[in-house]
Amino acid sequence: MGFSGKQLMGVGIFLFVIFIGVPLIIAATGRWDFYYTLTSVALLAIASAGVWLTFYIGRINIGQGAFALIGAYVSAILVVKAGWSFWISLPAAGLFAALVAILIGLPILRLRGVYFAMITLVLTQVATLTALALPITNGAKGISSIPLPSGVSIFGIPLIPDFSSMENTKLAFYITACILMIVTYAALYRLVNSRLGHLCRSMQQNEELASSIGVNISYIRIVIFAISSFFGGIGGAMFGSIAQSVYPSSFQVADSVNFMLNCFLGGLGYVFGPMLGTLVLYFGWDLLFEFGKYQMLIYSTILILLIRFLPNGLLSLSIGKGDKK
Amino acid sequence: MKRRSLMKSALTAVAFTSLMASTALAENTVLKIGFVGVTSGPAASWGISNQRSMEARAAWINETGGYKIGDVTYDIEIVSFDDQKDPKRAIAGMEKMAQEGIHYVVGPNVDDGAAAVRPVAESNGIMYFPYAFPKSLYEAPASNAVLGMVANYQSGPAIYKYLMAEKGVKTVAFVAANESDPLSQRTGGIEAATALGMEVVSDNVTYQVDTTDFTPVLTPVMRAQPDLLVLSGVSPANAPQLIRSARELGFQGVISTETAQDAGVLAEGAGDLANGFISVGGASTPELSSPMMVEFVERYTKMFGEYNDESNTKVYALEYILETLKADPSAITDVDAFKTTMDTFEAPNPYMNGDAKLRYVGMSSFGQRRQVSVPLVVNVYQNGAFETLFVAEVD
Amino acid sequence: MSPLIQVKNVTKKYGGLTANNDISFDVAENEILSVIGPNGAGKSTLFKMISSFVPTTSGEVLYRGERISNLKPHIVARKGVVRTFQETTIFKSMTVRESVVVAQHLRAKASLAGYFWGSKAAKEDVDAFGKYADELLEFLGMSPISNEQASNLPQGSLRALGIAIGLATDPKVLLLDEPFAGMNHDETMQMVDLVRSVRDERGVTVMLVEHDMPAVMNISDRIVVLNFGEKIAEGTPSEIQNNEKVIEAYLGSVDDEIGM
Amino acid sequence: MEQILANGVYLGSQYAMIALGLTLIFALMNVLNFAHGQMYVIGGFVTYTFYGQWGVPFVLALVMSCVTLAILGALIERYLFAPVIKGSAREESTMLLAAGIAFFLDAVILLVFGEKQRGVPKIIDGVFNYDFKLIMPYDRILICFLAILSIVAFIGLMQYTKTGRALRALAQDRTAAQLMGVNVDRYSMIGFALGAMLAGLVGGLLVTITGVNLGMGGPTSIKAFMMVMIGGAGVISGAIWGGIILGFMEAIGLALLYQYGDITYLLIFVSLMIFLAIRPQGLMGKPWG
Repeated sequence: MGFSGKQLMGVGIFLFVIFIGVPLIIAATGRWDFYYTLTSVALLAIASAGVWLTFYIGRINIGQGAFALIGAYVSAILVVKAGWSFWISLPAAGLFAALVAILIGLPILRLRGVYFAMITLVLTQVATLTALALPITNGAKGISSIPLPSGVSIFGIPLIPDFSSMENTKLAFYITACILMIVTYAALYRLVNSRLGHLCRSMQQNEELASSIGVNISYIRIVIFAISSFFGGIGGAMFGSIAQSVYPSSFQVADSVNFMLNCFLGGLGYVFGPMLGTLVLYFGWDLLFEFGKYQMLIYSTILILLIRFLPNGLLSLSIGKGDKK
Repeated sequence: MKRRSLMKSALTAVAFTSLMASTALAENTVLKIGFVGVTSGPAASWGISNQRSMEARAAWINETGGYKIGDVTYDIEIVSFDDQKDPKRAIAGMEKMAQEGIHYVVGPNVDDGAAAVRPVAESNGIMYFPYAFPKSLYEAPASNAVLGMVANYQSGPAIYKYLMAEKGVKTVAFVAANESDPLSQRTGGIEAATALGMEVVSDNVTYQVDTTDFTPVLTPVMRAQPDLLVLSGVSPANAPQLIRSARELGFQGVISTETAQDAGVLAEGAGDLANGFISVGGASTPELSSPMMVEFVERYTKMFGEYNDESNTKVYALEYILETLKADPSAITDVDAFKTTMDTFEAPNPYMNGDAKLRYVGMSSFGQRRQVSVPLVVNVYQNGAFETLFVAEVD
Repeated sequence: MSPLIQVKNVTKKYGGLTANNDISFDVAENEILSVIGPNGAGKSTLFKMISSFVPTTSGEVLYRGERISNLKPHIVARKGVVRTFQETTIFKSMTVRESVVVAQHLRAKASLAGYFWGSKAAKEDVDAFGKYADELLEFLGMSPISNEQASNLPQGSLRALGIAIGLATDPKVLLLDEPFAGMNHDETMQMVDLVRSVRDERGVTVMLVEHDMPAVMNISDRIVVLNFGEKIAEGTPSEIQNNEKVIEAYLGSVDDEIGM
Repeated sequence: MEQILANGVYLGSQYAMIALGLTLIFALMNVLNFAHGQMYVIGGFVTYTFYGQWGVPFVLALVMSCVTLAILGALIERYLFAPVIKGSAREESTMLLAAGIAFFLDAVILLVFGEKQRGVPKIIDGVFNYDFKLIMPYDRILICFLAILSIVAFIGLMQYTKTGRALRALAQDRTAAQLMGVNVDRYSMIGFALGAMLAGLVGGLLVTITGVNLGMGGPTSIKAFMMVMIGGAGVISGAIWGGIILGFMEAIGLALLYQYGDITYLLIFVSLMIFLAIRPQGLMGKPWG
């Protein structure tokens, strides 16, 4: 599984832009607010990657908001009530979201098409209402004043600095989010191009035929849904830590829908589609901030034009494959 | 291919213009005040009444030659950010305000947004004026948030006390939307009512935010036959429907809420059924409005076509910011100076007749002065307009 | 020698409708056995029950003495009993070679995690899959179209692709669903040769469901005839051709049975 | 008990009407129209403007709502959905388009009609009150009756007219309908316009009771989705059943579970999920791949 020189160069440029280019540009232009915007893009792109993965087995997932919310709450509760380090609560949040996904996925993954889409949409509402009703989530009051991530050191060697002692946490959160995003997409890329990915693709195209060649489709569906929700949980937990608060409304139906739109906009056929889709949708909204009350009108008009003329996603622009029809 | 390159360039153009616009240099005499809140979607009414009252006031100031703070006269520019009622976006909005060098921001409109922007506001030296009630936002160690209105745990007791004394109200029922803000307000209301010795006969009926028909929601509440029905944290959109359903179900008692409402909306949505409905508002009833308030309403109406009574309360935050800055010009860039000034600040309230004062309060609720002293004006709706029931003060 | 597959008293009911009623027969190793019958005779349902795509209402199917009915399809496939579909059921946006590589799923030695991390076993698998795919496509005469996308293939090649996917799983028994439907005489003869060579050269037992009488008579070692969900005859092609019940069944339904 | 029944019938009839338009569009083009709720809101605002603002007779205002939405629906289908469906590799891409249109309509509603809750004068005053056991304002009874009438008229249209038969053929099998000589493009447009018109009609009807505000769109769409799922996607009778069932679930849930206030809807949602998990194609739908 070798990479071509072109691919390696692309990855190199990408890393350079993220870790050196962006900070330099921000320092030069003084647009410090872009750090948070880009951090958001990175985290939302992680959750969107999960949605994209469920698309990859042919399921429209409008439930990622639920798992992001679960992740945010698990991390917040572990940090605030159990006193865990954020860095341990982060994977725990992902794993818990994955566990919930397995339990819920067992019955609902049999559904297809719009039925699956709708049941996941309802799932998002269930998550919000549950958070409102449960005592451990503090109900309507939410969990606020969550401490910033603490430092981590092994044998006295500091691995991660203490966020609360930092002058400016923006850069730290930006770098953390970007590292998480890169790991997520590297894993996603690897997964899609490994045998599991090929099996997913076979399921996406025809579940019956896939099972006739011996693919345990229900097992793979669960695995994929769990991985997808793991991403959602991680993204949500990280957000909770930046906002230092979690409310039942932190992730709602609108978020679930946005995650899905990110995937559509970027292109369902491309691993890096959701990343680009998130960047355009989220950053685009921010850039249109200047238009005041016309912001939404312009934003939605551009969105409609994009899908009208590029129905297979933004990435179909550069990749010739999209030209067939 | 042609179409594509066209689209690409169009997109780039859009991106560029907005970049350019936002990096354009501000003139020296401009003082930017921020607004981060919800101006689109279901709750748009909250933020829009906010934003418009700020814009109307700013336009008025600029038209009449600007605002003098210290030796400099400023034009006021309102920078608004629509957070879509999403706490994640609210953070982005606050970052944007920091980017614009703004130190004074009005909003956000809801609990989760107000909590989420706190880290950004504190690390960037921004004072913000949310319309959210959680006490943790205003109690130490938090120190950058200033409650922009009267909290329901302050107005509730006043209203209940009045109703007990004047109308002989003994039993009360609460309904709330199943959402953070209204549920928290319901909790506060129940505590206040119980403390006053009222009997709470129904306190667990909730409705979905998107409910359009409240008859089934209210039927069980009506069975408890309360003297008073409190609509906790009710949104202006839902209030008329709730009132109408309650009256149609034969409810004879008093209906009240602790949030600001719009008379026009009530008139259209519930008509005469809304007569006697009690809510909290600012100073725009004829008895209280100063000439300045009257002119403000006129200018607002001219600018946006229609006035919104919710703005009665929301006009104050900007006035407080400007007056405090006037009292201590160094606070324009230094929020610590602002905080110090807050403790002693006092100025006449220009919107109200009589000798009402603008000052910061909140000692008894938060242990520090982190609330604007808006007159606690309790209104009653009567045939298309609000009448003042009584006026109280918050300490 | 015991039979490879035993169909024992299999019955399938959909609500009040009986699709198959008490059907029994055996399939011997290395045999080509066809199931024929007029439309609606219950051939397809029978096939689905053998491959566990639908459960039986009663009765069972044994493979080497082991029950394979009422399981999951992928488990039956794992045991070596693999079905193919009619031409519309393919991996539309994969190339021929990709489809055949994916279909070798069951031959994989490395775990899914091993693939993710790129273990040695996984690398060996990938090489082996590619090699086997090329070999298989050559055997089937499909090498020239191996990089075509499946959705662009003509009907005949789709049928062959279906068989290629089935064969790639390394089955012991291959169940073919109407492999000759819609083909002209020449194409049918090619397909007959292909199916025969699958049995002869790769040692795969073949069961097929088919309408095309001449082809069935040509290819089959034995034939099972269904009518209205019941088995009405079983035997060699010549026995079947002379069976009165069969002739009656087909004559009686000659109106709606076209091209037999 | 009588009250629950009456509330159920009332809620059910209006829900069923909302669901009908959505399911029609879904059946014809496999499009899950996220903008359905926004169309409903526009219908409400149009009636509000004509009837509430300008004093045009209510029935005429209703007709205006229908006409506006029919035209809007036809334009959206012709210039947006049809080309996107033709050009996209996966038909789910239309969901992005539908969501974009929903955002767009929301923005337009905000700019044109403002942010406030709007209401119109009552069409009839008075409340039907049977010994406090059954309370129902007369206008609700009228609207409920009109809603049922519209549903019956719609079914009649689908069953007995040429257009209806063509639409049904199209919904059943696009290719077959084309072979039978149905002008697929034209009838897709008519069907979409009809679906949008239904949304506008119900918006116009309900504005007399619930009023209208720009925030009602999204939640209405979601509720409509749920009804469609309960009944079975793309099945007309399913949408009606779904609406009635959800209406009754709400009426019963709110009446019996009120002391658990906060969890009534949680229970409704969870039971919906369980129902769909057991019966993936809804009450009367076909599984969709």
